[in-house]
Amino acid sequence: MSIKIDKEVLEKFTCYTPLKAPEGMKKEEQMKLFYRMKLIREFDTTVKDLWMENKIYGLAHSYVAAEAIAVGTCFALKPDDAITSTHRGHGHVIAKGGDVKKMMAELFGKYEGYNHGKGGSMHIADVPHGMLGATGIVGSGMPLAVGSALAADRLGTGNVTICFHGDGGTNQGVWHESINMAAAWNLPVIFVLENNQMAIGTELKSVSKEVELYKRAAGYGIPGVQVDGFNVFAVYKAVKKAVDRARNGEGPSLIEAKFLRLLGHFVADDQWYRDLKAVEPFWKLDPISRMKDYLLENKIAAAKEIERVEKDITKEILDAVNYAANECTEPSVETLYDNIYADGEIIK
Amino acid sequence: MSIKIDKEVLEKFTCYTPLKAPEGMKKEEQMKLFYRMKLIREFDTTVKDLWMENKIYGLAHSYVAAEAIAVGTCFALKPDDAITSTHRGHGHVIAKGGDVKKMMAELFGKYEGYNHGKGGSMHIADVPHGMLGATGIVGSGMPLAVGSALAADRLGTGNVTICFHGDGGTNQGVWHESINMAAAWNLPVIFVLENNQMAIGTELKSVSKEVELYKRAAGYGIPGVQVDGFNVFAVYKAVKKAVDRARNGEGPSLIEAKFLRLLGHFVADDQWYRDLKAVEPFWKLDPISRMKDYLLENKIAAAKEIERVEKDITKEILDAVNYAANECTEPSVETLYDNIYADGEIIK
Amino acid sequence: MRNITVRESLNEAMRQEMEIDETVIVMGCDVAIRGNPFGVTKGLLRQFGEKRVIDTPISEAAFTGMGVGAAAMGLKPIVEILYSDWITLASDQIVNMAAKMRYMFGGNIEMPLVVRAPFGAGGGNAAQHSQSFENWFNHIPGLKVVAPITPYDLKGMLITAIRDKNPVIFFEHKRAYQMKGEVPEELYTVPFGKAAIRREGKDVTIVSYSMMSIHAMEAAEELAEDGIDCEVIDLRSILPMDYETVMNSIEKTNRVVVTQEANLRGGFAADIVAEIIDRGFDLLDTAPVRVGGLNVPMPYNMGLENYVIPGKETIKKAIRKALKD
Amino acid sequence: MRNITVRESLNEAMRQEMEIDETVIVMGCDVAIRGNPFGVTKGLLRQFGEKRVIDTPISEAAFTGMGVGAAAMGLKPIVEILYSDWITLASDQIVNMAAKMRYMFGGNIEMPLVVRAPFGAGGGNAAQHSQSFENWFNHIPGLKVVAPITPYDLKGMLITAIRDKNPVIFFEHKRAYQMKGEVPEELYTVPFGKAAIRREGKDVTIVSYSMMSIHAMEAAEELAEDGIDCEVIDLRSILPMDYETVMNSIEKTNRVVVTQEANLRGGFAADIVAEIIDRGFDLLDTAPVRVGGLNVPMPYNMGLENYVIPGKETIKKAIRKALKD
Ligand SMILES: Cc1ncc(C[n+]2csc(CCOP(=O)(O)OP(=O)(O)O)c2C)c(N)n1
Ligand SMILES: Cc1ncc(C[n+]2csc(CCOP(=O)(O)OP(=O)(O)O)c2C)c(N)n1
Ligand SMILES: [Mg+2]
Ligand SMILES: [Mg+2]
Repeated sequence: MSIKIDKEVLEKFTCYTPLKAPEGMKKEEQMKLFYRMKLIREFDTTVKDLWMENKIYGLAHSYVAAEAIAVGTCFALKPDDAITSTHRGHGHVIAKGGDVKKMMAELFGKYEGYNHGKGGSMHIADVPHGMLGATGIVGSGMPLAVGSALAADRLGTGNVTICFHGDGGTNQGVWHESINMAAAWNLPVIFVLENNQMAIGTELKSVSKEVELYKRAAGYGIPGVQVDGFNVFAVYKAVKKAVDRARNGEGPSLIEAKFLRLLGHFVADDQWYRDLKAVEPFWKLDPISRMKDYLLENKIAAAKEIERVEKDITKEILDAVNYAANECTEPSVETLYDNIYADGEIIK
Repeated sequence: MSIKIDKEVLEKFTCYTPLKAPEGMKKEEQMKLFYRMKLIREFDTTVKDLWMENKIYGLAHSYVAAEAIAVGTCFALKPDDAITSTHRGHGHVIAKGGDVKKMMAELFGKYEGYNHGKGGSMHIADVPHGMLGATGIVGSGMPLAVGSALAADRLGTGNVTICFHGDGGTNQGVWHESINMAAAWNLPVIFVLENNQMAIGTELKSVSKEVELYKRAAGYGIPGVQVDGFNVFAVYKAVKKAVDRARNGEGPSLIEAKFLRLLGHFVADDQWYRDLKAVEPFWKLDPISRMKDYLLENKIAAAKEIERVEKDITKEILDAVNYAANECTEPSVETLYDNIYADGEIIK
Repeated sequence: MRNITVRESLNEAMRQEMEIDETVIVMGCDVAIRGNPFGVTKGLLRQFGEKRVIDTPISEAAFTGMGVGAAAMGLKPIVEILYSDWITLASDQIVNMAAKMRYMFGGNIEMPLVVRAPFGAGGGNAAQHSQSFENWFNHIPGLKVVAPITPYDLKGMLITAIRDKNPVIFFEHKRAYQMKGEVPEELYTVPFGKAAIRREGKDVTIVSYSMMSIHAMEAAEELAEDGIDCEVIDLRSILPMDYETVMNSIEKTNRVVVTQEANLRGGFAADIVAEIIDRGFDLLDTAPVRVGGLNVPMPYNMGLENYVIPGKETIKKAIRKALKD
Repeated sequence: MRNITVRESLNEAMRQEMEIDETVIVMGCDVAIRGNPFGVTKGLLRQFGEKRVIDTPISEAAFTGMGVGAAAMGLKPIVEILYSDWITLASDQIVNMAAKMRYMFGGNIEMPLVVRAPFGAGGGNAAQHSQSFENWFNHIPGLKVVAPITPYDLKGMLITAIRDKNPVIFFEHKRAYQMKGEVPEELYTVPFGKAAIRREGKDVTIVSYSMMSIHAMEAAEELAEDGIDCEVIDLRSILPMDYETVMNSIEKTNRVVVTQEANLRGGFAADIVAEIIDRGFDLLDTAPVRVGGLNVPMPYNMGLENYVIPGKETIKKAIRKALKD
């Protein structure tokens, strides 16, 4: 029953590690990891359909295949810890404990959405849960994370901040500037690099000579590690260690969660520019199938139990769609100038 | 007679290496290195005086103490090779074979100056000699160098480009972006880092955790070396190797020429913010005294010969000042719109 | 003549110029393998190879700056900023280097750099993918700035831009890529600094560029039915700007509406109005009327977005205002 | 009241506000040990320590962005861009993040960020150390932009800026640091969006801000000897902008001169003229006259520089033009 990973894949994906829960992790916790990953998957699969049916619009990027990273990472956090996001933020919201209804409403552009219909997918944010917002400009969330860590440090909250970013983002100037500053001042921020080896249609190896990106950490005098980004436990363990360090005042770390983008860059991308045959075998590394397989094989959960979780998730997403499509309202033009400035101030 | 370097200094300045000419370097060549370094010294010493006397204005930064870097580097180049500069460009102009008269005229703001009085010290340029211009925005010359290397590669000129930059400049985003691109495409550019360990009043160690900056090169998959930046031969040798590599199509290198800023940040900076007692012993490393000492000790040149060179230099600079102050003219307002656009086009 | 799309006309301009000039290169995020996400640079990689059509890392500042350096040293780079909103990232290299180097350095270099900047709103792309910054660059001496809209002009002016020895910011409207028009097969140029009169009229002058020209024409056609005769000027070029054509028109109509898609405050329309005032205050029977986007970050919701972007109806209203008194 | 310099007034504003509000921090290149090269932040490090007064690496984009993140999470950062010419480097973080985050993110954050930006020309600092970009930021909804000039206003408005929950771009004129004026010792605020009438007059309105207010006053005093009675308005705040005071004045004078130091094309003066036209075309007896820098990169040569920057004489000429007819 166990998923077999092709030799060819393992040769190319040298950071593969088999799933293994950390010492002492409870069943409910493991099930929660599964639940969150699967919820992301279902959410983004649905979003793709909705987009293709013209029910939602704008630019929407799916978190499919990356679920283990957001979920593994956020599981190492306390509720008050913060995360910054990328253009691919749905997974970050869910992993941080956000509300799929409010997120779906936002994607429908509805007033009841997280951002009152002003942000959409690319700017999805759940600030009360510490999800400091997706951004459509690659790399622009980097200094935000450092600033959040600076605030935590100066205010003495003891919180850490996670800075999610992509391999494409590593070549933005602010990536470098941000990590250097965080390192110089030992700020409590962990840079989690979602290395799917692609930036839209550009392969990492064509734009960076050294593709083992974690190696850059040494230049800043901080720890850099690479982990199997399809493996939720591996991500969790690496992040946990870095979080403990950061909370201890020992400063930032760079964690490269390596995986491969399995779907298109954005929901409607058919990837004509890519050799999909070469991608196909990597589906065997799918973090959710692997997790399910692991749970079954190690008898952590029975097939029925998992099925029930899956069914609940399907319903949760259906409910969210129904809520967003039918129960929510379009923002009125009277709300147009709201929240440009604080405290209700309006400057036209 | 030989200059003795204090133990205390050597302990702090671990990259110290004694002067030793490369195998086969002729006397005239060694004398030329001395001449150019001394010419820079005399030029910038004079510029400081002129500034203090209100004869020149604006922001002028002296290349004193860094002479070995520009001179050692440019000696490894062919005339058609290019260099990009920083805000501290006088030394780069002279090292690349520029004309002190034209440079002095420019600092006086005269029409006969390199830039027709439009650029001044911070934008000194000698494009015909391959000195692509000083710039007042730290780091902004980095991508320029990469572009120059790209042009050389695409046009097949076989030329290399040197990118001078400071330790302060290494924390600009474009530093990172530029080196990554040059590495990815194996472009013929050498990044020469003038690490004087200071950026105005900010010490490198307070803004970067890892101060051995050459180590950053590994993150880009290119060679990185550190050399004694007070030692003209050491700089020359390291750059020569990198130039040969680059000309061979093997791509960029990072050379950290480490030294210490001995004077103020700009000509009128009295450095009240700095512990000058700690700087004092480093004057023993002065590249020009060391070179002179080396020439004498190894009987490469007699004291008289060196004196003559020094006298010639004094006269050369005096002539330049006289030329700039008395023989050159203020640019007329009719020239104001010249050279904003090419080919005489004027858009008011 | 053939009818081709804007996308094709731009593609053809680059292709044909690259065929006759080996120093022309194209670079930006995803311009090579994907032919840019809008398809504008499609096929260039296959024809010219990766030495001339370069997929860059996401390093807008440095790849634009690389264009600056390459332009200074003999190439003619066409750099693409996929959404002009992010030209912020490259603005230091454009404003403080490309625009000033020739001047600062005594006239010893040329800067034949083209920065292609797809701009404008539409489609629910929200606040970071919808902006129009043409007036930022209009403010910077040393640059040229153009924003043509017809397939004919886009091809001809892109060729002009490539051949120009100065840095040119080339604004293409993202919603125009599918629009079609007549475009000659051969290479030709359309000069900078010459506006086009799209429609002659005697009652009111509408000054427009890029997408607003389309809407101005729509407005003019509809108002014609009410007997209002609009003259529609498509500026095409922002810097240099053809005030001669504008003032000649106002001399005839004595009324003017100036349009832009960018949010109104701090925009180019204000500059045009102020210049019109300088040049012909006494020609004006009524106050010049500006049309522009509302002063808000662009909201995602498409209903709100439509409300923010000026269109045919906004322009009609402005024309009626200019005709009052 | 004490007479202190602009430098001291700004320093005092930061110091006093930091004393009562622990969340206020200061950061930028050389703001700590050196107290900024102009001396504006002198002594703050000693008093508040390196946790609150931070010498940053030369990373304008990221340290401004760090300010954005810190502001979102409870601090009140004052970020300094030593010469506003380089705000280009931070413009993405300011324009696409600070200005838009509250809006994009559904109103769930506040952004009490101050970006101090010393600006303006003088002293032969050439093309990259002399520019004035206020109209760039005036173009961006979500920002506030101010440019006060008297020591009194600078102190009061810097305190207002620090307490404001929105991002404020605070332009200080570099040539003003030595100027003196009366400044109360205690903490006080000067509101945004309220212009000051520096001189009442009935013949012509001069709209000015920052250094141009000084020159406008000089011009007004000299013209008073010729019997010309100028009303001089110091805007202080650019966004929000006090059109009420301006229009009230024009209602009286029916003539207006609008001044800026930035090069004229694409500048704020055009925006003001266009708004005046919108609000009171019929009030105007003559065309509004703009005064601005010449449209060139700033040359190093001080003779040329003086020719480029508008001063008292330029303003006097403009006033005489506005008074013609
Ligand atoms: C500054 C900037 N440049 C280019 C883009 C266009 N773009 C959007 S996503 C993307 C790829 C990002 O790659 P990566 O950071 O690896 O994230 P991934 O999409 O692979 O998750 C690009 C180039 C952008 N949004 N912002
Ligand atoms: C972008 C930018 N930020 C700040 C400055 C102010 N500044 C001028 S020189 C300098 C220090 C540069 O340090 P480094 O690169 O080490 O060169 P050095 O002066 O030591 O030779 C600074 C901060 C500037 N010119 N440009
Ligand atoms: Mg990626
Ligand atoms: Mg230095």
